[in-house]
Amino acid sequence: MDDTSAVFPQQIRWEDKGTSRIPFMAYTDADQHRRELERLFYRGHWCYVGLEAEIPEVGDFKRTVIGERSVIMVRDAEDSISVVENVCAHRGMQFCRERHGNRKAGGFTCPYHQWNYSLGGDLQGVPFRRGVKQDGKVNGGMPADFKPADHGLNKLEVATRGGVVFASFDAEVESLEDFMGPEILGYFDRLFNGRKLTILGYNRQRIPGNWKLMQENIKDPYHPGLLHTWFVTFGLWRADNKSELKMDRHHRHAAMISTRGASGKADQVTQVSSFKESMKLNDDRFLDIVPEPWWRGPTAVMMTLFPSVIFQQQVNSVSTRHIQPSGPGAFDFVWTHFGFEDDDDAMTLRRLRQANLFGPAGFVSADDGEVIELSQKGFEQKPFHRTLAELGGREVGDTDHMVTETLIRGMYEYWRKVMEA
Amino acid sequence: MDDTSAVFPQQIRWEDKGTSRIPFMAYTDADQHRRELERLFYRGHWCYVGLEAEIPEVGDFKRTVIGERSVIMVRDAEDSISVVENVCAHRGMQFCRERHGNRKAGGFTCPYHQWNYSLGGDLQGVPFRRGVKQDGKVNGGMPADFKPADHGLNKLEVATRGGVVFASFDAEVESLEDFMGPEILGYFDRLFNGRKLTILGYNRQRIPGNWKLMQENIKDPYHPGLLHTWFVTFGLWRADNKSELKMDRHHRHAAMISTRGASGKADQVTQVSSFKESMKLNDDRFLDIVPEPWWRGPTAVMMTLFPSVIFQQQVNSVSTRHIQPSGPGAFDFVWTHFGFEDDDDAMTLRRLRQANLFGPAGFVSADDGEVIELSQKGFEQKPFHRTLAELGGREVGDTDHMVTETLIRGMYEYWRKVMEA
Amino acid sequence: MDDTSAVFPQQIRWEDKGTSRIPFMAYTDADQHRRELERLFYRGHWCYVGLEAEIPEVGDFKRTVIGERSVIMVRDAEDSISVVENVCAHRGMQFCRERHGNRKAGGFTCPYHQWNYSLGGDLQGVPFRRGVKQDGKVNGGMPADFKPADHGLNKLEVATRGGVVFASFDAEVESLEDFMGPEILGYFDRLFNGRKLTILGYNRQRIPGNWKLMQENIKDPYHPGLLHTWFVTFGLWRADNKSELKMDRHHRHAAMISTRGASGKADQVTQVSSFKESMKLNDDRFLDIVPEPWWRGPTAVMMTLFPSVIFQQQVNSVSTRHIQPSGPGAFDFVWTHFGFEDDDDAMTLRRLRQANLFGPAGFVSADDGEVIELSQKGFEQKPFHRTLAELGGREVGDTDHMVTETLIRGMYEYWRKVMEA
Amino acid sequence: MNFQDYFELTQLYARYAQAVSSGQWELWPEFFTDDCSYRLQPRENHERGFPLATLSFESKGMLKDRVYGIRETLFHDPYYQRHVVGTPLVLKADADRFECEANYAVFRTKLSELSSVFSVGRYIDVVVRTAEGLKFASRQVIYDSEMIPNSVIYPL
Amino acid sequence: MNFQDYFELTQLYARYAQAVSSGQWELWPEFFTDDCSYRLQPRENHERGFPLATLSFESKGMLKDRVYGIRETLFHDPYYQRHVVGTPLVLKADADRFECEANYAVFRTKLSELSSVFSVGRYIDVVVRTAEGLKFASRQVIYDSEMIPNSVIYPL
Amino acid sequence: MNFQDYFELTQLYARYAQAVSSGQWELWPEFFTDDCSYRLQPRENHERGFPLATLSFESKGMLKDRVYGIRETLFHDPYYQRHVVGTPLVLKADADRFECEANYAVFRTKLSELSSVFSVGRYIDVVVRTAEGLKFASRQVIYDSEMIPNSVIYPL
Ligand code: FES
Ligand code: FES
Ligand code: FES
Ligand SMILES: [Fe+3]
Ligand SMILES: [Fe+3]
Ligand SMILES: [Fe+3]
Repeated sequence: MDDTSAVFPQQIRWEDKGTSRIPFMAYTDADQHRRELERLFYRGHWCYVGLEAEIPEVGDFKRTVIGERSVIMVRDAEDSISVVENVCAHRGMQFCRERHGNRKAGGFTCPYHQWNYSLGGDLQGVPFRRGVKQDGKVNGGMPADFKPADHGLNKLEVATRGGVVFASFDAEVESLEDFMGPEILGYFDRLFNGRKLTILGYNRQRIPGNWKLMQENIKDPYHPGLLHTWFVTFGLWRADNKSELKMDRHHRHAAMISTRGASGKADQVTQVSSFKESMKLNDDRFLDIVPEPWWRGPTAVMMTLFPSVIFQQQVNSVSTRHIQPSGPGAFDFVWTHFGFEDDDDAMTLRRLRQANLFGPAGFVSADDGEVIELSQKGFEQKPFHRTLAELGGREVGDTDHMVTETLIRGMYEYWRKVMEA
Repeated sequence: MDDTSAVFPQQIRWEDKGTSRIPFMAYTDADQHRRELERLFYRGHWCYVGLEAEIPEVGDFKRTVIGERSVIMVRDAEDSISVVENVCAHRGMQFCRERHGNRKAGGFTCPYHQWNYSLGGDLQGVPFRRGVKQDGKVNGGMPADFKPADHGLNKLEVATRGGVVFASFDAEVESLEDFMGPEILGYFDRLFNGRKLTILGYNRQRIPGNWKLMQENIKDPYHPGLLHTWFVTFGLWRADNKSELKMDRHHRHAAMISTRGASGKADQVTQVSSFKESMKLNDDRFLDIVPEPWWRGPTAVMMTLFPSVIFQQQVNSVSTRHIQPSGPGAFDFVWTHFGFEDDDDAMTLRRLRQANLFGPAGFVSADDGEVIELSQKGFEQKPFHRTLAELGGREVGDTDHMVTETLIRGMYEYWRKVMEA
Repeated sequence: MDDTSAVFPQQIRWEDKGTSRIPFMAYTDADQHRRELERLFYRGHWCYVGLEAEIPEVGDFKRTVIGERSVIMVRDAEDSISVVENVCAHRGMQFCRERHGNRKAGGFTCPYHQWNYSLGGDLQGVPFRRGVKQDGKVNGGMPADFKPADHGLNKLEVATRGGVVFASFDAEVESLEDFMGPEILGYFDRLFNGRKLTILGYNRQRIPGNWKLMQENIKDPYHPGLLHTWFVTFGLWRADNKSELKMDRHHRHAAMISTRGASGKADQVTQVSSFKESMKLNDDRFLDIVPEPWWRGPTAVMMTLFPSVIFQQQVNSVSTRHIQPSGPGAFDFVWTHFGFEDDDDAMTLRRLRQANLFGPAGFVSADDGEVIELSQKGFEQKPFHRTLAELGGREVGDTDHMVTETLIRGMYEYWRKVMEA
Repeated sequence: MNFQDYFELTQLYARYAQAVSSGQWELWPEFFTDDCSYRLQPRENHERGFPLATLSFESKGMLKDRVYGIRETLFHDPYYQRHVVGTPLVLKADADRFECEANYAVFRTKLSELSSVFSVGRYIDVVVRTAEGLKFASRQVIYDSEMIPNSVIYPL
Repeated sequence: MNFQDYFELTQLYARYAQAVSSGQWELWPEFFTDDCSYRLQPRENHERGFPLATLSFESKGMLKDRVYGIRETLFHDPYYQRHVVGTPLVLKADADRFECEANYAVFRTKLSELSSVFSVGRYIDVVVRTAEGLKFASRQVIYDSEMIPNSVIYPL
Repeated sequence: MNFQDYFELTQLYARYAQAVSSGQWELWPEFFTDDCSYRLQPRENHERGFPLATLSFESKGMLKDRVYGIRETLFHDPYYQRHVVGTPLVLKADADRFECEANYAVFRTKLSELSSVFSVGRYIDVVVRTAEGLKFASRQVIYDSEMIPNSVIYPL
């Protein structure tokens, strides 16, 4: 269209050097989305693929996604974890269709022409590679210079820590620890402190909004008190909560750490209009909260690991939330709820009950998906416009309170650095 | 693709300076569609948003669309009508979800962070604007230089006449009266002569064709006699009907004025092969037509107000038809049937019965949607081709008959002027 | 996006001059797809439209598709076959909606304004062409210089042979016989040897993969033994089958000719791991195969006529398979099963029983659709990559065996020649 | 409610669903009494109290006129429709009169296309016993499907 | 099984389908016993033996809390939903207790949008006779619909 | 028709719908008599009198061969399917033989995808009483769904 367009700009435009006013086009442009996939998901970053507990036995695999590329996380013959791209080296078929299973016997075989790969992705079988002998003559086969070693599956870099598995398409990617940075790593280790994890199950939702909006949502520490009335009413969010916000040095990752105010009735300390005096639970087992020693203080720590995952601890409910983009306007959001090997039945039941608060139907999560969908709608109708993320100023930095959008500004500071390079 | 393409041209191409041969690409190209939104819907034009009767009380609102942008028509505290864009000034959420309701108490509140706006769109509440005092320290809040006045909702220009509400994103738009021009205004005032309107209800359809095809359909005065057999059979369309076609000076708007021939049996005067001799109604209450004084002659006046609305008077059935584009290949078509405050029950029943002829299932309207869908299919399969709208010549001008496509040529004369500027 | 993109290249890139490594972008790019439509379907090629037996009587028509353009195959007044484009010359409506029928009476009429065309596509009626006389004055009508002869339907070139009908938008297209070339023509005439055909019925499926993948699938002679276990188990595919692969001189068309090995139990001669020893049919009427004299040896001949059709003879099951693209990522695949006038009831029943093996649910065809869908998924996730079609070397040529992907390389040799011109 | 009545009622609903999925539109008016009411109305108008219906017929004659329109005058792109209807909820059962409701889903299939959801909603019915068996004295089709996919030609 | 029981059972299913399609969410808890179990669970978790449910309620009180949440605290884009449910398959029938299963399809319609398939799956139920008629002692909603279209707000 | 027969008939339909939605394909042939006929045919062929069916089986053995094919030889992208079937319309009822029709909708859900309409159409059945209860002597599945979404692997 014409370059003079005021409503539909050709190029994304920032008002200033800062990132407190985010152009709506950061969420809507298709070419830019592909660039995000390449620079944020496929290069220079570790992306979440799953939990070791999902593939306990040799040969166990789980099919998942990095960005928009299908990959397989598998426990290989050496009992270590490999991640391979789910694309056959022969003629490109996305050969693995089950989403989980065991391939100890026989490794991976592509159904189209039965090329066979080891669990680690090495090509180990090519039918008719040396042709077929018929009437004393050898027909067909692969060229003499065909080297199976050159035609394995695409093998990703893999890093595991505390039972969590990350992978990267980028052979040059820094170490997982450097990627997280010491601050974030500390909170990561708090949650994944080496105990064996137990899988409680999955929830899956497709949210029709840009994937970054979910990162923002969890980097937006004060919306719970405003959007999620239940949090307030339950005293899970109170204005006198002790709170801290911490980031890695790139400001791409963050941790929201909060500790419930010890004293006072919620309605005395909340300043939030969303508080509903009248509300009483008919059955308060939703809120049977029991502190756990490993918390070491904080009752809730929400970690955003850029770009692909969120780690949730909300009182007794712990889960990973996997972000799987699907174009600029949608992403799949996969929840894996888990527990720990030493949980007793009561604790497991507790985690499962509190799970009612979260996920695609959760009392305090369903509406996050809704506001994301509606934010995307707003962006699409006037792409020339921008958001205003200036609560707590226009700067970026750690804070000891929640009344700020600094984490969002931090994320876009990093985003601009990478995307404008 | 390559520039030498014969089947899929890079650019729209007109055969000549005229507009009797409209390139199929006028209906199919996505970039051009965005330019249409900007130049025809968002700049320099008044677009239909609704009827005052839809929001009689202070605080009443109706959510609707201009082009592809969500807006809210609301009766504000001063009992006058405001139209604001449905995008929150904070982080862009399309905050209003109900399609109608009343917000007298509290104005509009965005659920995400509870920014609150007056009915007129002024920002009047920002949670934590001044931060939160904790342990004697003030945390967060908006920057000191934050001016709520700069962050209200986007307010549109509004014009109302005869109970009909129009709005424009363009502060420089001419007056509604100049926009319509005297001729069209006359017919507009004939229908909306100051009487209070009563809402009878809505019909909504999504038509998979370019939005301009609906304007063409109503600027195509002779197709009813050919496509809509019922019109002919009912004597609603007869070759001896007195007919006039009138346009504004830009040739963008038009009125089709027709008066049923007084005498003769339909089959004597019709020359239309579509006439079905055999047809008899089993129940002719569909056609219980009673002339109304305000008609002042014409039994049917169809007005096309470019680009967004059609005003229908077909004997006793009156409605507005709102055109809401959705990409180059589809549009939503919203019918609001109404009556007048002084209608007695018999007249209301009459309008409702005649409504069977119109709308998404109407005896003489359902097929308009069908031919539009199939025209779009034709355009998409050979974008290098063009239509032939030469009935009544290749010129543009008012006529005293219906045997012409002059109104279509007129609309594209205007379209070229604006789009090629 | 940025030109330095490694994952999402701007342009398709081949590794070398050969065609043994096909870039995934050959299957995914939208602009290139339009160029394929223009250069492969609309110019220089004969495309399949149907069988004469589908329109036995004068006025019989069948609506079908060439590339992505709707056309009508009709038996005209002279009892010869015409093919016209299904787009009205007036204002472009895709006027013909029935998929089959008879228009002997009245020819084709577009419902919108009743322009009427002869079966051959000549414009023969335009309502109000000369205007309407009213009060002694003639109103409207088409311009004096309007020539109906200039405004007929778009008439395609037509060629029929052996009861099969082809058409082309290209007036300069070579003869059908030259288009096929002598080798392919021979096998074509073997199947369509002049006997009257009888239509047994249709199957229709939409396959979410690039249309070329279906050509490849039938040019891939060794996958049946690997993917289609039943073929092997049934002895329909055996490693000792006599087999030949033949192409036209452009290497765009091909024939896969195979003759079942006379002796030995399948499991002795097959070298295919997909063979399932255990398998026994509970009801072997699926495999009641009776050789037919016209086979003259081969038990199966699969012909790929580029770009639009596949002709199947698998033992007693004969069908045409029509490829109808729908964007780069999908195509409709229409199966027409037929028989011959001299079939007795037993043979007809046999063909119908064997039809269980083929089509969208067929024991040995359903999985072809599946692997095509999953190949497309693989291509889309890493467009910078390429396939490896090097079985039987990197050259192109006819063979006397099936252990090769030479036909695929041949097709892309031709594709590059045409697409890179 | 006795079995015989229940059986006849469920069969009436099943037969209607078959008839309007069959393409034999002539069958449709015969499910109704002469002075029947048939209304196709958006849920919005129904719940907001607006009288407008998308189609509003007040006699079997009007239904026959509709069938004639479908057959003879209403140009349209032909399609298949398929009704899947839930068990009728019997709200009131007299000897010869039943008030029922049922949820329905109608799927549309155009030639050479995939099937899609066309209309979903609720029937609000009054069924009466006549010499020719059970008939609809009134059938209101209140549809959720806000945006009609272009047009409704055939009876729902 | 006698007709009266069968009739009441089918009417229970039909009434539930109407209620959860009506927008009157208050009706929903009344279909259950006080100590009922209601679980909305993906087929994956169900078949793989994972205990997690999308929603898992253990009492009528929890259902009422859910209704309150829908009404008062859960912000969402409003939508219509429409349940079309197959005939219940009666697996076990005692005098006052029935074990049943039924397939369901739920369609969602947002304002000014087309209708679409929202959730399909299976009900696994225990129905008991109470003073107020048949009620669900347990209703498991096991859904095929892998990917939830954003969120589930209203009861399925 | 008496209640017992009607009950058994509706349960047969319900049980079939459950079975073919369960993934336990082995259950499927057991709904049929040994010399049954099962045909999956496009409405077009059915109405135009073309004999071709998408699948045409002439014995329970063939159904078992199909199940074997699904399990062992037919590569496919796995999916869930869910049948929602309307009340059977009983066209003819003898003591031990029933001619029925029913409309159906089948929904497909692929792993990590939304659910979608897979196939809609009509069952045309002959049901007979056997020692093992009611069975299908013949089941014709006549589908409206013109364009099959790639392929049909599991029984409809
Ligand atoms: S594509 Fe995988 S083996 Fe051929
Ligand atoms: S987006 Fe509206 S208040 Fe934050
Ligand atoms: S478009 Fe065909 S007659 Fe006008
Ligand atoms: Fe939240
Ligand atoms: Fe019209
Ligand atoms: Fe194959």
